[in-house]
Amino acid sequence: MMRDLGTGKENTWCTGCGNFGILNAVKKAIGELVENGSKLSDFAITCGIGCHGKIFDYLALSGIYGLHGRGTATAQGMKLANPALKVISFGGDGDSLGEGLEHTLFAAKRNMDITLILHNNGNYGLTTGQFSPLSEPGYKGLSTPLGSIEKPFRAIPLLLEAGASFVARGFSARPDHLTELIIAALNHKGFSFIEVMQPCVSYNNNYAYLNQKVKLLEVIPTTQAHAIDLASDPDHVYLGVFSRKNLPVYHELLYGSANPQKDRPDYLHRQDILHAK
Amino acid sequence: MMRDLGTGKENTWCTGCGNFGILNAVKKAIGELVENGSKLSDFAITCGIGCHGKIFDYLALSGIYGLHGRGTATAQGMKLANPALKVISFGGDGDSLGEGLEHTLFAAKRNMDITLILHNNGNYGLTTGQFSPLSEPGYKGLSTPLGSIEKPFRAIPLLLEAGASFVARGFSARPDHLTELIIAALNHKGFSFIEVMQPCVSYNNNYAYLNQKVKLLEVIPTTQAHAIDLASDPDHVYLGVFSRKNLPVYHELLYGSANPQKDRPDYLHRQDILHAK
Amino acid sequence: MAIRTVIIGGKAGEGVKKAAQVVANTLFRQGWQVFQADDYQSLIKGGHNFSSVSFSDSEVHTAYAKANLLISFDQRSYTAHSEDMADADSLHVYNSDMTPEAVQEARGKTLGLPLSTMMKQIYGPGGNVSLAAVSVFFLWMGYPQAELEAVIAREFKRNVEDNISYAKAVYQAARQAGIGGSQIPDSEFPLISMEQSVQRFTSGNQAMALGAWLGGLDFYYAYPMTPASSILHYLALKTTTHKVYAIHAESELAAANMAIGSVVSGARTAIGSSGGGFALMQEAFSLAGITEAPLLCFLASRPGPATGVSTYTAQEDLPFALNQGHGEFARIVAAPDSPQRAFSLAAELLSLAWEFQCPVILLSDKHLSESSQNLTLPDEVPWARVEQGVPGSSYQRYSITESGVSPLLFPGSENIDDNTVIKWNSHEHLPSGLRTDKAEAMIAMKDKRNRKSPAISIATQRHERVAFYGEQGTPVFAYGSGVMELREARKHCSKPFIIVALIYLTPFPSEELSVYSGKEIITLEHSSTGNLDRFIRQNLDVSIKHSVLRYDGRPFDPLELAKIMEDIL
Amino acid sequence: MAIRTVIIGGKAGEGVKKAAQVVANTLFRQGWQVFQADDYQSLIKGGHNFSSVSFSDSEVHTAYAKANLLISFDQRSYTAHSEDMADADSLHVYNSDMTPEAVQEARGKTLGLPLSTMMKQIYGPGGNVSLAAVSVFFLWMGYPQAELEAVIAREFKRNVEDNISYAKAVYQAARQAGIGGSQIPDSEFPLISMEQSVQRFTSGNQAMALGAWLGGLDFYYAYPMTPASSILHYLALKTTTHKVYAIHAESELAAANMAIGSVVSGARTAIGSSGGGFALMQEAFSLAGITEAPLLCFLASRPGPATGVSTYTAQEDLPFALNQGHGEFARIVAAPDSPQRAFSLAAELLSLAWEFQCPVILLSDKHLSESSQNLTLPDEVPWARVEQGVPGSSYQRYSITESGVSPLLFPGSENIDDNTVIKWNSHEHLPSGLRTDKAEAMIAMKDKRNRKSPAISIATQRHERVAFYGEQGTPVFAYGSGVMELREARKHCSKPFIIVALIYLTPFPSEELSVYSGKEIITLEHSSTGNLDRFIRQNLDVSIKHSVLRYDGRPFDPLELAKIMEDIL
Ligand SMILES: Cc1ncc(C[n+]2csc(CCOP(=O)(O)OP(=O)(O)O)c2C)c(N)n1
Ligand SMILES: Cc1ncc(C[n+]2csc(CCOP(=O)(O)OP(=O)(O)O)c2C)c(N)n1
Ligand code: SF4
Ligand code: SF4
Ligand SMILES: [Mg+2]
Ligand SMILES: [Mg+2]
Repeated sequence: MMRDLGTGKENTWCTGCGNFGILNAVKKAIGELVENGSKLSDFAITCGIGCHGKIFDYLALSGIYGLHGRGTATAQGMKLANPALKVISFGGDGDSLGEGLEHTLFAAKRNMDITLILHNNGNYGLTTGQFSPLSEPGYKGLSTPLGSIEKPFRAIPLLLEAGASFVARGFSARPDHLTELIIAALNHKGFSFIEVMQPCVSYNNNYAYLNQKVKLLEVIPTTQAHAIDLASDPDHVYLGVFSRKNLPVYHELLYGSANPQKDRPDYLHRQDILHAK
Repeated sequence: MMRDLGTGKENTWCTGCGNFGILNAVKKAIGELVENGSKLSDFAITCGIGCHGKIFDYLALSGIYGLHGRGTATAQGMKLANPALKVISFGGDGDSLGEGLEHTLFAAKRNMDITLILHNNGNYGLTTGQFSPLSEPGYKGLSTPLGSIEKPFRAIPLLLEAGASFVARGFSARPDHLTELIIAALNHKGFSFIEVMQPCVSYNNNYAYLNQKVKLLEVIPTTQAHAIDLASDPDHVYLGVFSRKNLPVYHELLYGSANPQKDRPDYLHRQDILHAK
Repeated sequence: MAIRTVIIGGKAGEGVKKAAQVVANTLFRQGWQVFQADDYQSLIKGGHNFSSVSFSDSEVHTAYAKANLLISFDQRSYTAHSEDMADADSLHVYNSDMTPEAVQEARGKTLGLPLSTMMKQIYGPGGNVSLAAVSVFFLWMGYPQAELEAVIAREFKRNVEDNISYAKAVYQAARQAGIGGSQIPDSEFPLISMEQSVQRFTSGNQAMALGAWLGGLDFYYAYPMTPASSILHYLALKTTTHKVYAIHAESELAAANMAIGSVVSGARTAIGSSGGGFALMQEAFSLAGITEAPLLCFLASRPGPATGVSTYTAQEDLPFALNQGHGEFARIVAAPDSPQRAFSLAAELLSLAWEFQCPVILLSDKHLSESSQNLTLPDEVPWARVEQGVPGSSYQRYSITESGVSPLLFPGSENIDDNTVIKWNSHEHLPSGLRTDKAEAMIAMKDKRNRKSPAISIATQRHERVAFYGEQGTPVFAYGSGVMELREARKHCSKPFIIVALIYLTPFPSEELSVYSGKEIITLEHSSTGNLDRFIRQNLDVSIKHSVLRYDGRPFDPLELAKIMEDIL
Repeated sequence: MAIRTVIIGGKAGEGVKKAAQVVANTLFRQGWQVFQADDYQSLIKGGHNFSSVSFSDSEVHTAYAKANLLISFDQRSYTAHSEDMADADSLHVYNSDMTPEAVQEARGKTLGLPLSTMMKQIYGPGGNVSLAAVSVFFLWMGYPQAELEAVIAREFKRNVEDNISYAKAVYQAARQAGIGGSQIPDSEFPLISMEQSVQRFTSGNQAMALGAWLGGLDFYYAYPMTPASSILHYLALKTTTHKVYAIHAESELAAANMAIGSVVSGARTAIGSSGGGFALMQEAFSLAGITEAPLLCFLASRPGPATGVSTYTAQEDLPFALNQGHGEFARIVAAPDSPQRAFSLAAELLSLAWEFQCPVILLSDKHLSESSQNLTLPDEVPWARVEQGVPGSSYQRYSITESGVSPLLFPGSENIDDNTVIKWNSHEHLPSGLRTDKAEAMIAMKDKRNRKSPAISIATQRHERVAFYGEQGTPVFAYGSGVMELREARKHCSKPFIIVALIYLTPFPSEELSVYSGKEIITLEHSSTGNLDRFIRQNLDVSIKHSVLRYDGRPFDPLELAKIMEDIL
């Protein structure tokens, strides 16, 4: 049996936080993948700073607890140096679509073969609930006591436009469905993005809203325009895969099937190369 | 008659560079606006670093020659402190969609009432022609001697998705059309974005290609999906306005019709406010 | 008079800090000198938080670790603080629902009350255990129940009736258990009706925000980061009343570059962050240097490097703060030695920034930024004044002047005609603001900028650049909250020492400190490698007899520090 | 032997630098010691560029401002350099199409050739005027026309036939005008057939890139910024042959954080930029500090602040380089004193980074980074070795060790079993890599990291931390290209001085420099405020008699500097 993926570290998420659902789904997804032949030692994780980032401390997997906003940049570096790794980047909505928006979109553009799981709780949880790039207009937080005056980004359409080759949405309170999505994302070759609707009981408790609005996608939409429409449907929060495309991945375009970690030339080999005419 | 908008500074763009067309169109557009009642002293400009940025030195207008990638952030700050200003940010494709992508998209999201003119020359001109976020796959530059392995962003669809309320495309070799677009952008209330196709004779001389492919849009597309299709049509480089919407602007949501530069409370007034119960 | 301390401990989300604020505010309104410090973790609910409120009739400079009244809401708090009783008269009120087997403390008295059970009885589900702390405190102070009810009604707006019932129930239960009458002489309520217009009870961050605003601040750009976030939060709350605009930008890079844009348009502007966010503002800081943009920067430190320890205190960023931004340019770096000083210093620094058109850093640390203290509003603060240029076609943003300061004008302002062109530039530039790469022009503009430095050095002497606390004994150099800790420790130390509080760091206050040249000194700072030592040695010929270093994120307890000082003096 | 200098001037886009490279390479292949410096502006076509190639039979450390052979393609170059003739024998060949009324130079001979007309005759439109410089140079050196043709064919791949016709035509025209025979003794071609395997002609940037690679570099992440860009360009070119991956990221922030990701996966990784881009990498630099990520950082300076002057040289970033990143952590900062040193130092630093798991800065400046010189490949360079951990469930990334260094393992590498968990952390952490905010844990981990510093200080002594040039006279302290300038100036200075070249800056090489304690020294640097002075004074008890400061972006001419030194010695 696979070893426990927990670390035993005290969990400091609020009781009822949607992050628990994500943590469980990740554990289950990795469990299933390992059952189907993946090596546990080939998984590597990273994250930003925020409530979402604490998942790093609760998962007994290798990786790096990164900087706020930079997790997906770090994830790319991890992948490039060892393409055998299955790299997961956990991001917050402030983290991945605010501070680190650029890295998110470039990872998508490059079709970097990593997975970004976005913990969309519609606010900056850890820094006490300020508005985020995905908060609704009027959202009141400590930095917007009169209500936010910005429109939110639409995560899925934005990622689609940037070039993400696998785009999905899950809900932390539908852990089985989310588990499936995570498995599909990790099996996808290319940049995979899952927006997880993650209620924040302390600052943005939208369980009721989500439970009422969520609806499963029946099929993968065939056009990007249709995917965008469904993703931004005002009446439903569609869950499922919005897009999945097979496209060349960055690391293979860079060095084919080589593995820089395993194939690095040693000192003598470098001396030879240096002196080769 | 309006004073000369030139500064007399030696122009160091390459002969034939598309930037000349942009410079002339800007001058003409401002000339027309001033003729129609705008005050020259109400224009303020900023830019990033790159060949595009040199336009700052050739325009006798107030403003700040900013940092690479940050011009559009700076432009927002200029506007917020004095909403009477008409603020233009000149950006390069490396500048505004690479280093500064985040600021570009947030300015659009906020519908900040400024104008971003993107000098799209498909490379980093000033640093000797490296590939840019808008370069085609296979583009060979000094940082990609084997050809770029990234897909380009699509500037217009991306800006539309981010929330830009005025989105257009011009061509530096169609200065009259470009002038009209700039006038329309400056008259637009909200975030206006013009992608200017700007051939770079030194590193990306696409005059022939563009001259063959450009086509004027007949009407403003009525849906975003249609605008995106037209903007990314593989057979044509459509020129014109892709989208124009009237939406609330950030500074008015922040402080209504106030003007922080003109209405700032003086010291005594602040003392009163401080001691008011 | 004696100093007394109330400590409240519980889980995040239980309202520990809020209860302490109500306690502190009540004391403040009654005329006490109060200091509140909050110890909390980077989490929203659970964990272990505690807040300490120390008060006396003379100024209290930091909080004490040992309590006269300790209130704990849960088992973890009970255990964590069971040794933290000040003396045999001290009282520990705990939640007997959470701590079934309370042991007798080392010293002091204990009283278990079924705070959760009582809460359930009154509220059903939910409820606010923190009110219990307020009730116990009121009783302990000998304040009447009516006052308690009024305060509860004013301070806890949600669920007022249940709140009052619960507060009363706890008050009664505690009284029945024998707590009562005042423990503190002269604590009748209200002792003094505070003149609210000259006294406030504010945190360091609130003080510096308000001080900067009074000195002319119009815009504040930031991205939240503990312990700087509350500057943003506080100013955002003041938008309507104070006409100050606090913008939460998409990143620190955005904040800093937006800020410089606002400066170009003439707004008095500040930015703020902690070390990690400040690191991201480096390039813009350097931009402020070359463009000569007056920009006030708040840097509130926490333990580093990188994300470090988000909610604790440190002074690790000194070298970083002193050497910000690539390239050479004039700047000012100063550190307040109390929340009180933070108020005036923020105004001073904003004013200096505009007088000399340079970036300025106000360096603080979590303990100073987030702790609260009585603030006496000064009669006056400096006001950020601008050397105005003459509009017209001959105006040059970077005109070469004797002083190095070039007069300013702002685009779109009323006095500007159409021929005035105001060009700021991130490249090296000519007086016109147009870019240059010519050797002579580079030298001329660098020399112009460098000429400001000696003038800045002189101008800062208008202000108290170094504060001295004490008359005799070994000089102990410190800055920021190190000074607060030393001032409080001095009260308990039998051996004399003078606290030399460095307020202005750059320019270095050589004039004030020259008397120490050749002398032996002691230093104190929250750093593991002795940054302050290196900084002082670089600027002053002293021999450092002892360096008191602390780097566990926690402030010193004054009594503990007093002992350390007695050992080394 | 005498040192001779060829200067070529013209517009950007005319191939000035390329022609100078061909000249320099030809001399190099013939066995000369050569130094090439390029002066160019931030523009792609037009303006005024010039390249200087100085050569001799012994090492040349920097280029000379006065030419023995001057070739100018346009009027601006003609005028700009008309005073730049070394002596009466010097020759100025100019384009008479561009400079119709050439005046006789102050000294030397002039020869106008209709370079543009001849070009038009041969190429029609287009053409490459820079070949003319190569032709004139060949003739001036007395090299046969056949060699010229071979070199032109090899070096200019486009339009080979026209190129050869043009080069020949210029060669003939110049010969007819009376230039001929060799001006230089022993310049028959080829004088020495260079052993290409131990000698290269490389720029400082190429040398450091290649040196780092030989020392184990696998990945390089950067965003282009002059004068660091050519590291990226050079390594990108080597992808296939050298198995090194050079990634042009979306920004410096991305580059630095991607780099740390690659380090986590076990790749020897470097990043590089100039001041402005480096400023953006601060937070990641601090991340490398707390995560103990071995990260090699190239910082190539140019005049600042902010965008500053993009294509010129400066040493303004010293304090910035020494104090990077918020928080406290061990690091190494070193500056090569020649392109030659850049090669070995880059390998040394990469090796030290991995030995001590800390970030390392290689500080250079535009003059050193972009100028080219003969490079002799050392027999050996240090190889970045890793202290390997033992896989298994008890592995801890941050195990507390005596040395402060915790053994490393990499996810997904062959020896890793499924129970091995390798956790790096940007927060303060436990040995396991899990986050902590506990006081004792904070102290323990900081102490562990700090323990590395003394060991680093000892380890760096394996290498030449300070180089001394000269045997007697006043010590002149310098670093980076300041050392190169002084070494060349020393050849012409009648008064003796010893150059004390600081290579390692952090840790400060106190051991090597203690002999200067209490002594008088001179300093030289490219800064306007005396950064090096402050740095030395902070670390060494010396009195600085004189500081030679230059801050106009230009390197010193050795003869000019020799005069300055004679004045102040
Ligand atoms: C550079 C930097 N800026 C700011 C912070 C402070 N900070 C920590 S978490 C966070 C936002 C968290 O929001 P989000 O990414 O949505 O995560 P959540 O807590 O909601 O899961 C911020 C601003 C930081 N750690 N680093
Ligand atoms: C922080 C920073 N990084 C890098 C640079 C160097 N740099 C100057 S311009 C430029 C790219 C220019 O490309 P683009 O924005 O497309 O402008 P163009 O020259 O093509 O008009 C770069 C990388 C810089 N000035 N600042
Ligand atoms: S604050 Fe919100 S996101 Fe953070 S742990 Fe609590 S419920 Fe979850
Ligand atoms: S390099 Fe390209 S963009 Fe730059 S000035 Fe020349 S043609 Fe224009
Ligand atoms: Mg969030
Ligand atoms: Mg470009």
